[in-house]
Amino acid sequence: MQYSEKVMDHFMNPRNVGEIENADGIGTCGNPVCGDLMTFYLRIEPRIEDPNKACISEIRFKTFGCGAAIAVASMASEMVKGKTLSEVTAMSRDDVANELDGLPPIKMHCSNIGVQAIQEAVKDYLKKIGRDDLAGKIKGCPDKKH
Amino acid sequence: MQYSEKVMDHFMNPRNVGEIENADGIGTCGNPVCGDLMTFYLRIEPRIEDPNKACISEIRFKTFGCGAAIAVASMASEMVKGKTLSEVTAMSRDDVANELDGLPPIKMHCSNIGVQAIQEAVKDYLKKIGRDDLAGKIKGCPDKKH
Amino acid sequence: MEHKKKSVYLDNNATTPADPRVIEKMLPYFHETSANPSSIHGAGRRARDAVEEAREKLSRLVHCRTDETYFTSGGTESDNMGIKGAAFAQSERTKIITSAIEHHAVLTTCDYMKKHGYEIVKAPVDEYGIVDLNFLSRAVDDKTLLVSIMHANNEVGTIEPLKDIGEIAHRHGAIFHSDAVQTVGKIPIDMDALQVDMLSLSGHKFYGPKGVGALVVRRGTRFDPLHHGGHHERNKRAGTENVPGIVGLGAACEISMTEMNTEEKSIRELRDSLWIGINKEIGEVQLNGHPENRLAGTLNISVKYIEGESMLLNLDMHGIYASSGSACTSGSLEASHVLLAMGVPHDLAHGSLRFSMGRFNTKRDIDHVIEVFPGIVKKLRAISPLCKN
Amino acid sequence: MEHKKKSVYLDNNATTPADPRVIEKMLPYFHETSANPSSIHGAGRRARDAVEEAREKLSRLVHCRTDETYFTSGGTESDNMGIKGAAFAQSERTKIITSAIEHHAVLTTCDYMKKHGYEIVKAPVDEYGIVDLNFLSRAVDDKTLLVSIMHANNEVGTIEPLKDIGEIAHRHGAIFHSDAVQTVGKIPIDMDALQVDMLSLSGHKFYGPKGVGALVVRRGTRFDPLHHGGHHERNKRAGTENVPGIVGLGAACEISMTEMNTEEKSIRELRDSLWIGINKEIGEVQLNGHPENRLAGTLNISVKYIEGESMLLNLDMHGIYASSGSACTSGSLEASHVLLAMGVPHDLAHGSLRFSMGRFNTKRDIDHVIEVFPGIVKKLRAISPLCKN
Ligand SMILES: Cc1ncc(COP(=O)(O)O)c(C=O)c1O
Ligand SMILES: Cc1ncc(COP(=O)(O)O)c(C=O)c1O
Repeated sequence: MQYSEKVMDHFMNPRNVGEIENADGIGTCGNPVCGDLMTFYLRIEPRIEDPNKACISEIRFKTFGCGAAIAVASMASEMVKGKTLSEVTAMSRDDVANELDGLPPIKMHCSNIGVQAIQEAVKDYLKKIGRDDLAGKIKGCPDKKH
Repeated sequence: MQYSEKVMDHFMNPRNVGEIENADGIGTCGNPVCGDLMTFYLRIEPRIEDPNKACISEIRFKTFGCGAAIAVASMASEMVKGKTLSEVTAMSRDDVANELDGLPPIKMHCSNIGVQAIQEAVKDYLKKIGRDDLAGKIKGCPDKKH
Repeated sequence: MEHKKKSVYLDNNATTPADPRVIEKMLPYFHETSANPSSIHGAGRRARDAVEEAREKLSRLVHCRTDETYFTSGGTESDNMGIKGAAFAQSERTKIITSAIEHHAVLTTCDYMKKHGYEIVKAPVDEYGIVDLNFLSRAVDDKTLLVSIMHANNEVGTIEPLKDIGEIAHRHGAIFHSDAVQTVGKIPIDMDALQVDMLSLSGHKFYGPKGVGALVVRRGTRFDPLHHGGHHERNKRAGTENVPGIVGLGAACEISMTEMNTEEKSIRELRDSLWIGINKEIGEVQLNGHPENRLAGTLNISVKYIEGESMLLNLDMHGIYASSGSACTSGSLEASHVLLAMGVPHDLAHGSLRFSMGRFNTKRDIDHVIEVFPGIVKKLRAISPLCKN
Repeated sequence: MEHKKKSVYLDNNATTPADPRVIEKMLPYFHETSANPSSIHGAGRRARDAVEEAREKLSRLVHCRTDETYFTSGGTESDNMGIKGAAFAQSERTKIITSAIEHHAVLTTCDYMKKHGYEIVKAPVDEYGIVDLNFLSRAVDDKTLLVSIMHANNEVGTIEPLKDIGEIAHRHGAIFHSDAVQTVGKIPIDMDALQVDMLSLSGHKFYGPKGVGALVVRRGTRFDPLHHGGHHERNKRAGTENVPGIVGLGAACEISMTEMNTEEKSIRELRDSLWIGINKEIGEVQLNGHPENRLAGTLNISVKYIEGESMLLNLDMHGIYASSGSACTSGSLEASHVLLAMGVPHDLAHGSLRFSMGRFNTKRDIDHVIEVFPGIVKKLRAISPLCKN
């Protein structure tokens, strides 16, 4: 099992670590029982008429997990900054893995958890603003326990 | 598989090699099919009243076989020289093997063949002098093919 | 063992570097004195002598007869050969009893035997990793062909009470096999005293070469070969003998014989000073394994709120080489089956780290870890969502 | 290879001395760069890289993909793993076809399979040791799971027509395994062209180290592991990788790749000059094996009226190391099964001698044999009762 240089860089120097007080959306995926847990905090530029076009203005995360999990969280946080919610919703685990120059096959699930945790945070935001209709369309974290 | 020094000495410098013209007794045991064949030639000091007390005055042999076979033939020829026929008849394969400081277990049959070939020669002598009664008591080579 | 300056190898339970004295003994057998020990010529006889000399050294180390030793390619082969060999050599008994914390070489072999119709029972262990003797006493019966319990566990170092286990096995006529890969060369072993019928060992775990090991089988214990072929190893293990490897194994045995006692003490000191240092600098760390009854070189800890691999990789950046769980499973996603069997919660099992000390470690190695490790833990805890301070 | 002056090693089919260049490549992996390739730290990754580099060299040599190679402890293990593995991975087919002249690693494994209910058919060979293709064509059927025929015979050197055999096997969907222990590194091998699905090889037969080999299995060929345990070798061969051994095997592959052609020619010249010399000096000698289609280094002869071991021992006294039949059977009493299968009479089979030349032999070695050997034959014939002159 070998990590790419990009993975190692994001792992050793993770971007956007931390929490956001009174975040607009908070999402968690994974479970310490499985060895991976990520929580993302979002600050969102509202767009009342079409929330899917709202942008992520700030993002922070915390991760319990292996090297890949930390690198995925860091890379995903960089990727979604400034993106609209619909863009974030369309993201897949392969997008993050590719951006990291690949992940070992057995670590692909980390990439999954990362994307799902962010989408969970988006979902949280949409619910908070009363748009359960839109939130319902987002898969998010399968069982809140990955 | 390791041979003793004595085996190697008798193998490299076998004593009493050759044939005896008009030998008093000739005995063969073994079979080239099995990889070992020995022929012994005896000159015997006759003792008409009690042939079993007759002495072996000269012995020669020829051997096709492995190192142990050659050493056994050489050592056995040394051992029986001057012995009476009854002493020769009483000899066992262990006597020769012991005298050689032992033989590897899978080579013990060579010792057997050596003793049996000499006893075969004794038998031959006894028959030639008309003492089938005495010859019949000697085991010799089990089936002339060992 | 590493080229870079200041690299610190603390993964001796995964593999030990061969001792330079071992390598020196092996060297002539690669080329100058290379021959097949089955050949009857002079070169072959010298190779044969070298193999038999190594056999004597091995049998002195584990207190057995020379004709009870069978050289193999390592611990895994020995485990396979012992377990499968004992089972297939008979047909009356169908039950194999092992423990929940065995090495995969034993556990996967048992899974395979299960597919072949054998009943497999895994004895549980207590919080320190000691096999439950009461359970064993109840489980072993007249259908039991084999009890296979390791001598010391590779992850946590806990040493099992072999003698008691052997007695339970023999009460019902079962064969007692022990995977002693982690103990041979490190603590004294006496096959008779320990009541062991079959013992697996591996050269590269005690400063011998990789790719060579042995199964020791007490006289009278029947088993089928695993490798069929020529007449090597008294018809029980075919294949041209790995002469340099076997010579190296013998040399490793000889060195261990004379140095075991003093070495055990100095390694234990290193390990204890590491544990004291970590405990002083880092809060919320727990020791895994038996507090006293364990291998001198093994320190397995769980660091709360953070995960093992991320610690490993950070240590690696500082040239410190450790392990998280068994080397063989570190490529897997599952938390250590050993820690889980000991009742360690999943998150703490994921957060486990094994430092294993050996012959070539020094106090400076330990100091380097104590210097570097607290910072790593701090950094990882800072980004952990489980850590609320 | 020997210390005494003037010793001449002509037993390269039994084992070859490791090439000094191979040893040099292995050395760092015993201590300095020693680690378990399964470890994720830097030392582990360097060990992993070394293993994978060796894998590439091996796959270049036999023209296969890297993920088709499985490192083992040698030729015997590879043969066992291939034959048992292929058989146990399926349950529909029950017939295994092999030849009468296989190595014991194959024959004894087949005997074992017979005990497990498989039907074993041994194809005969002609006077040169070439497997009877007509027989094979008739024998292979839809119940046949495996055809196992060696690439070249270790005793007489005869090279088998693998391509034709592979076609026969595949016509009925059988797997084709070939024991190529004597050919890998000596003649070109292309798994595809030769139609081989499984190929066994052993390091110490082509100047690599003992105790390491490989089984090459083409994608899509199902087989069960022989050693169960950790996740090594894509779950097919458990056990800590023998890193120095594997590196040595890789180095041996690399050297063979570049030097095979010229080496083959010079070894053949040595061998032919030995045969010419013997023929000139000694009457009533016969060549065993195919006159052309055989390994360049193998010269197997039968000397009439005298026995092999006695010649060997005499040669040994002159520092000349040869063999009589297979090294593995020279401790046995039976005449070579290979020669008997070729129709050589028993006495001539007992009187056989194998000189096998290799990389480190010189013209002087050959001259020494030609100088010494006729006297030995003369001496032994003088005491032979079969010799009537
Ligand atoms: C307890 C135990 N058993 C068996 C093995 C397997 O030994 P090897 O890797 O030499 O096959 C190991 C190490 O890997 C071990 O620690
Ligand atoms: C043709 C052949 N197959 C298999 C083997 C067995 O190889 P190893 O001794 O490396 O196990 C040998 C040599 O001994 C051989 O010559």
